[in-house]
Amino acid sequence: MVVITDTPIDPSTTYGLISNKTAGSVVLHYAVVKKDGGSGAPTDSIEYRFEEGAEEELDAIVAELLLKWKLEDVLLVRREGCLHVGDIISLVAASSPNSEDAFAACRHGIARLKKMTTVCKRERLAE
Amino acid sequence: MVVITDTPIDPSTTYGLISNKTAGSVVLHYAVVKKDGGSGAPTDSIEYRFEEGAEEELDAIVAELLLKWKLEDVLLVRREGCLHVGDIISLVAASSPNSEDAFAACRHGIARLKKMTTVCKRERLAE
Amino acid sequence: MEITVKLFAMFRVGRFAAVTKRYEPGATPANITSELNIPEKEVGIVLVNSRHAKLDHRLLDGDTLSLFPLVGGG
Amino acid sequence: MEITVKLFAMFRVGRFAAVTKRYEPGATPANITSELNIPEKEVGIVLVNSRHAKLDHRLLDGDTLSLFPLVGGG
Repeated sequence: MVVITDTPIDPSTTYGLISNKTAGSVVLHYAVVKKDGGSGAPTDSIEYRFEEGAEEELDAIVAELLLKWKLEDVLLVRREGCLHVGDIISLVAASSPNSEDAFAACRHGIARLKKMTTVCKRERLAE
Repeated sequence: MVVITDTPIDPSTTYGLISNKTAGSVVLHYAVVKKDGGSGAPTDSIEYRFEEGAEEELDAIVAELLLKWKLEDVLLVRREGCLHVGDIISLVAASSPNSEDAFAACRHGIARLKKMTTVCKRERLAE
Repeated sequence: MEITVKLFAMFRVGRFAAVTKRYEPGATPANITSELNIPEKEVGIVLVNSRHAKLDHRLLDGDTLSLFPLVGGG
Repeated sequence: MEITVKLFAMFRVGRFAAVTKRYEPGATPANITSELNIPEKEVGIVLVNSRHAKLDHRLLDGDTLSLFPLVGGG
């Protein structure tokens, strides 16, 4: 499943979105805006905008993970809009009969989200 | 934080239990009872009982993870009692400024939970 | 019923990227790949509304079907 | 206020595994390690109620303090 949302990602509902009828392992990774984004000055906010084709790009990532690893389900959620420190940027989740596959897929999913071509990211530093 | 509970682990509340003031990554792993536990016949239920010292053993695992990786927080939750297919057995969660550390700690935490000496596990196969 | 079909990678060659079309009630991804002359063994991943599905999945009105080849899924 | 102090691994040698004791309000893990003759540089991890804490953490009545050495944390 793939979601692009302009409302805050609510971690209380995410587990229920991943199917796990056969899976023994469910791995979730939340990326969160942190104060020190690595650019020297503290982060005030980050704005994410998605272009046309973003859902297709997310679908293609889901398909890539399903092809490469033994998974029951994959969930990709991305937040659009202006995010502040502590806000959830994205969620990558995978369910699998093996924790190894769930972890590997989840890590690869994060790497793929970072390389998306249909997202525009603008960081504002605190003064 | 460390929890041993005889009530179902509720995934809607877990994210809030992990502190992430400085963390950019929060990784959660749920272990779930699956139908095919690998013993040939389908699983009906698994019973988990914890002996005295189980909380100390979990504390020691938390300390081990905090020593080995750069983490802000670790959460270990284990369910006690008779669990059926689809029930959550355990949760290992870690928050870190780096997703690498959060993933590595989470994986090591799972391996350590499996080797706990203060837990008694009894599987019942379906007829 | 109306189904949106999205093709990815080499499946687009000589076909289309996305199209919305009427299908008979009860149509499956297998029916649609067959109509599109896509051999089943070339189908890598089937997504229905971005969720993992099988070729015999019963599609519903308004569903989006995405088809990815075995190689070069992106 | 009452604090339960748990020591792990080599910290137990010549001391104890767990003890519940009265401390002055506002006591910190640093005060307690000092009282127990544990050098701060030997302290690997401090947990208060199973949560990561620092040596200057202000303890509260009923807290459990767990102290792990730098080496052999288990």
